[in-house]
Amino acid sequence: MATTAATFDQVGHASHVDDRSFIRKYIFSTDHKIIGIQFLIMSLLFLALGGALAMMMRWQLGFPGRPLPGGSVLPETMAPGGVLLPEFYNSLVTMHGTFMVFFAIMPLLVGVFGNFLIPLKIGAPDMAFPRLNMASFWVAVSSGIIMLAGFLAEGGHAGAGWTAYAPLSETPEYSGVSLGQQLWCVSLIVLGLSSMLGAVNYIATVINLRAPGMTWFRLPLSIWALFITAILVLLAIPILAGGVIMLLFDQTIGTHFFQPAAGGQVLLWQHLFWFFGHPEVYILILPAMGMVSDIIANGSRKPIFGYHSMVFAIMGIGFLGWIVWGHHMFQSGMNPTLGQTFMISTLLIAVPSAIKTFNWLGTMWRGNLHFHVPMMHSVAFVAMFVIGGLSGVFMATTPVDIYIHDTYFIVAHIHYVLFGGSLFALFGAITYWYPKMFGRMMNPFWGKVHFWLTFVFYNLTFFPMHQLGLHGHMRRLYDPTQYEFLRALQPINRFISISAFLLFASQAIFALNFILSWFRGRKAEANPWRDNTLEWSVPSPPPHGNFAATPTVYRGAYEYSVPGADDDYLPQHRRLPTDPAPAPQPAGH
Amino acid sequence: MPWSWLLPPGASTFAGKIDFLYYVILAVTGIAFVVVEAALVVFLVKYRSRPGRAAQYVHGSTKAEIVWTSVTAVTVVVIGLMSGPVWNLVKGRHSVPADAMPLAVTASQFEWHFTYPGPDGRLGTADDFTLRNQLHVVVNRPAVALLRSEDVIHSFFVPAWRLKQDAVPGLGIRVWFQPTQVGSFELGCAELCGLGHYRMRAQVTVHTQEDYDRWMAEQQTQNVAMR
Amino acid sequence: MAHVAVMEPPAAAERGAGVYNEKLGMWIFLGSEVMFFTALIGSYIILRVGAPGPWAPPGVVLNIPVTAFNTFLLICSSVSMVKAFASIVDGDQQKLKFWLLATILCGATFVGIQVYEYAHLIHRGFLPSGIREGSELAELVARGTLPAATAGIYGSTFYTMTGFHGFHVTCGVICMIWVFFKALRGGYSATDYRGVEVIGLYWHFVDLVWIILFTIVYLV
Amino acid sequence: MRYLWLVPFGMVLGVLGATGASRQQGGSIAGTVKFTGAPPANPKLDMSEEAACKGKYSTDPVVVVSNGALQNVLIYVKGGLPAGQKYSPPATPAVVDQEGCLYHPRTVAVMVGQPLEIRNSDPVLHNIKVVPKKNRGFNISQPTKGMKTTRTFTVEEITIPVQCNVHGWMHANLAVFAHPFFAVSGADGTFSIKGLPPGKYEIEAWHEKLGTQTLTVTVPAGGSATANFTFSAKAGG
Repeated sequence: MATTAATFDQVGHASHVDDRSFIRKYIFSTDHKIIGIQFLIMSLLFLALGGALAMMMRWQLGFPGRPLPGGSVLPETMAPGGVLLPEFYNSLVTMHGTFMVFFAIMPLLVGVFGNFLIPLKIGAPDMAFPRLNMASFWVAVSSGIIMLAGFLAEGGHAGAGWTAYAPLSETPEYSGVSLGQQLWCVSLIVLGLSSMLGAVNYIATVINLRAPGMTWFRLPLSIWALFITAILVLLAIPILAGGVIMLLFDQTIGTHFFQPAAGGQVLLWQHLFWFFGHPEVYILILPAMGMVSDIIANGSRKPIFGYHSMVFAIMGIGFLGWIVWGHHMFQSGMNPTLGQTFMISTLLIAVPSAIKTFNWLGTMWRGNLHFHVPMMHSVAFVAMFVIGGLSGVFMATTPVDIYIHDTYFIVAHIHYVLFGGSLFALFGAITYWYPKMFGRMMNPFWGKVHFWLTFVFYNLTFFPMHQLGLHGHMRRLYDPTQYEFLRALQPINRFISISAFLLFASQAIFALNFILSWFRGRKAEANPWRDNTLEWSVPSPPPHGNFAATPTVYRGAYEYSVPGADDDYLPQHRRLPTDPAPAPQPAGH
Repeated sequence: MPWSWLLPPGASTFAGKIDFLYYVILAVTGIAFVVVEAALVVFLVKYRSRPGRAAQYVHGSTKAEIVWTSVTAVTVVVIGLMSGPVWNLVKGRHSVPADAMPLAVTASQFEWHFTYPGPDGRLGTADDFTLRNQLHVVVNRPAVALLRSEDVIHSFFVPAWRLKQDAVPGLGIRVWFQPTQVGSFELGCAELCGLGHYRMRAQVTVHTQEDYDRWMAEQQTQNVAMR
Repeated sequence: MAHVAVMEPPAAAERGAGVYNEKLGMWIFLGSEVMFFTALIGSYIILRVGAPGPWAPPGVVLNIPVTAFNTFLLICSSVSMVKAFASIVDGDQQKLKFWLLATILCGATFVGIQVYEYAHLIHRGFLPSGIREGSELAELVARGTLPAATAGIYGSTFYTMTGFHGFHVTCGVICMIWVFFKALRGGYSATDYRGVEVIGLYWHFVDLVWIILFTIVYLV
Repeated sequence: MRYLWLVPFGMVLGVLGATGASRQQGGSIAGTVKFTGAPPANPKLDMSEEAACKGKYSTDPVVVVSNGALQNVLIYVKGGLPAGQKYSPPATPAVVDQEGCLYHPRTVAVMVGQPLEIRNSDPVLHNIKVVPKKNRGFNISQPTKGMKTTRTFTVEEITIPVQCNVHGWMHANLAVFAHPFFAVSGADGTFSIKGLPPGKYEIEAWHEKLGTQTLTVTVPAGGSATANFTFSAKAGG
């Protein structure tokens, strides 16, 4: 039955009755779409938690030593009388970074959209290994629970930064933290297992399960980005696991990997961490770039500009990510000659980044721009990524990095890439694929209100951090007013804090829009954005098994505004009279 | 002033060179920023959807790809080539001047200990003495500090000198500097080192040579009294 | 005909890796494993090259003959794994069961000898934290046969690397027992031997890692 | 009926008397710790970089001698107590105050389970780092003036160093006892240990720099014994 099915727009509904029990359908589901939604809910909760931790930090920085409003509910080991303790502040710094990187942005990009989009966009009924996929999610949940449990640990949660630099991280005598840091290590090892299972799945699925006609260079850029990302996850996460295992063993069974007194090396941890950490940075941005490419082409009603260069730029970024880790360690005492090498390789990242930026501009050039909410977020992504990318040139340059390393300039940079970049892309992507996930549209009016408030307060929060850094404001300071030269900068700190509170408050609009649309949103048709890719050829939400019959693909993903076509989009699976007949498929399928 | 993109005044021989590089990059990235964001805004307005408007069906331009790839590559390589010598001057293993005054800096949670060579100008002799959180140096005279840490990683950071170097347990790292201005400056720890990180601050005093000699003599009498 | 197709790439697909999913998945997973052992072995090399003194001479702490025998066992198990695979490709159920059992026994003996080795080493005073004071090995340190400065990282790296390898072998043996039970029930045939082939890939990888570890940890 | 209000007090006293009977009725040990010879010079403190404490103290009070009396000596019953006897800890906390960037008192002792209250009277950050060998350690901060933290200990341990890393010179000595028979010599060198059942005891005096001395004393029923210690610059180290 498969051979003739794929020539009409709405590939039929699932032919079989879905008789799975509630638990098999929604809790221990092996359906990639349900797993994607499960990841979405989990990571949005962690995103909110990470944001709340940041608000507490900003309170202390804006109003040092004043009791946090409502902070008296916190136990005395965190904030006696509502005043945050320095050790708790350090835990906030650490856990904000840890939650945002490992439990919010990474699962949002890879766990949610990797799961949800890959099979749908390549025309597969599910992942190559659905049960491993389910395991991946529940392992991630247990990892999150272990990480949360650290807050209850005696001595407080891990407080050595999300980078957990040894020996501060592994020596309770120096940090006052013991169990918290050990739970942090265990949690990341468990999470690594989850990510690895996911990565194996994504890679195998993209390689083996593409629908007929879905050649490599017809893949949507989001799939290319997720595919390269999965390779980075696959190869980078075990490095982190190895390092964290050593860190954990140093704390628990008495090994000496990072203890110089017994022959260990302190910088070894940094090398391991950043050898993982820099590919990780691209894990956190590449899928965003891919999804933004899809949305911008759709919003511009125009083929993506320079598809092949975009693909090669993704590969280039993925490759360069492996040879630049030393730029995190310019001031660490590493051999200065290595510093020169890492500077050049780091600066070269500007090349694929520029290719991507100019191609997005090229896509919009002479387009027919529709500013739906996902498009607004995607345009903001481009605008903010430009700032984040350009500010990267400053610290890639070793001499300038001497001055701005470990200052708020770095904080500004990372947030322009991870918030201005990844998170804007995610808001766009969630709004874009929400109808496919839940069968309903998110409210566009409140979507736009949320976008503008976020865009304004986001910039008011993070842009002044550049100035703080340029005046030498160090990172991770509990109370900057201890320094005379920073006291003059306190008005900026206060301004940033107030902007941050407003930014955080604005996210309530998104949360409400997300929750209410689930029940009350306008019912979505199969293809509300008039997009070309395969997921829009099936109902919203797609049935279990996705496609009633395996679709056949005739062209790339970005055929918008084709001259002579009756509409301004031309889906990948629509067979035109000029297209060759689909290849006959073997029987038995 | 705090809101500006200008750097605060520098006070060492490195400051001018690093600041110059910073301004070069600021100019280059500033131009790139304005060009890209302006183009973006223009496109958003000019190509917004209106009745009767249709997008142009183009898939890209090899010429344009070559142009922006090579322009970017050349720019960053030039920036890299400009930076190399400055980096070598500050951090290169062989760039420490031979006549630099030796100092030993030991960082520990959450204090800086500065060991001075005493009047004989050499470390490791009987007239060495150590002060807590007070760094005294001579203007226009190079000094080289052997940076050590007793416990965790700290970072020696004097913003006015544009100098930063981590102090790593198990390593002795030589870092040199030559102040160009007399006065009082602040030294901070730039690497999270525990709950007292935010207070790991030291006072830097840059003396004229005469001033320094006088101060050194005072320290000697105090030291003798202590013994 | 469907039972033939399981050993082929998913038939509806665009040309992919040319192998069925499970085999492809195992290859990808082994890529991840390579990086994991790279982290451990790379750290060992960095620590050893940058060590604050000479490394312990081979054979003083570790018993090379016993481990050499253990290495031989593991190599044998790889051979028997190949035999098991070849048997099922020919459709020979009896030989498959025999060779799988041989592989399991070799692997389990390897783990057993390693556990015995650990117990013996700990008894002699070799711990992950270094040399225990007052132990048999501490006397060697006092006599200067064993360098004291690097004893700590020697123990750390030895136990971490061999321990994680042992963990992998254990996982392999458990999976192999599962495969064996499936083989007992006739779960494999000349047209579908996926489980045997996939576990075989893993087993050869673990064997290869051990040969590297044996060389750099015991012999050098 | 005028004194009826005394009844509850009497009841409380009765209960206290019953529980602490052996201690109330027991004997006591009292004595003086003396120092002979010229006391060693204490190290100078350089607090010039700490505005809050600058000028308050100029030396580190390691060996404090006034009129031949030695302060901050920990005296405790080392041997001779009935085996297996359990003592309940007092509810009143022992207090260590941080003032002028020094610990007051410098040597403090608590019973297992007795709260140790650490106060900060300085408008500046102190951290309290306690690294015991048998008990659970901690490293906590008190960033503002007036903060109080209370901790208890579970195992006898003599002694535990207490340290502030913000002010590297700040050291105190903490001792945790399983019994209540310990004291620290005051400014006049005197101490007393009360409530001991009659018997023969080994008494140890501990000083952080001058080392330990041991005496054996016999406490008569209901009576008191004397234990005088004399340290000199040469003893211990």
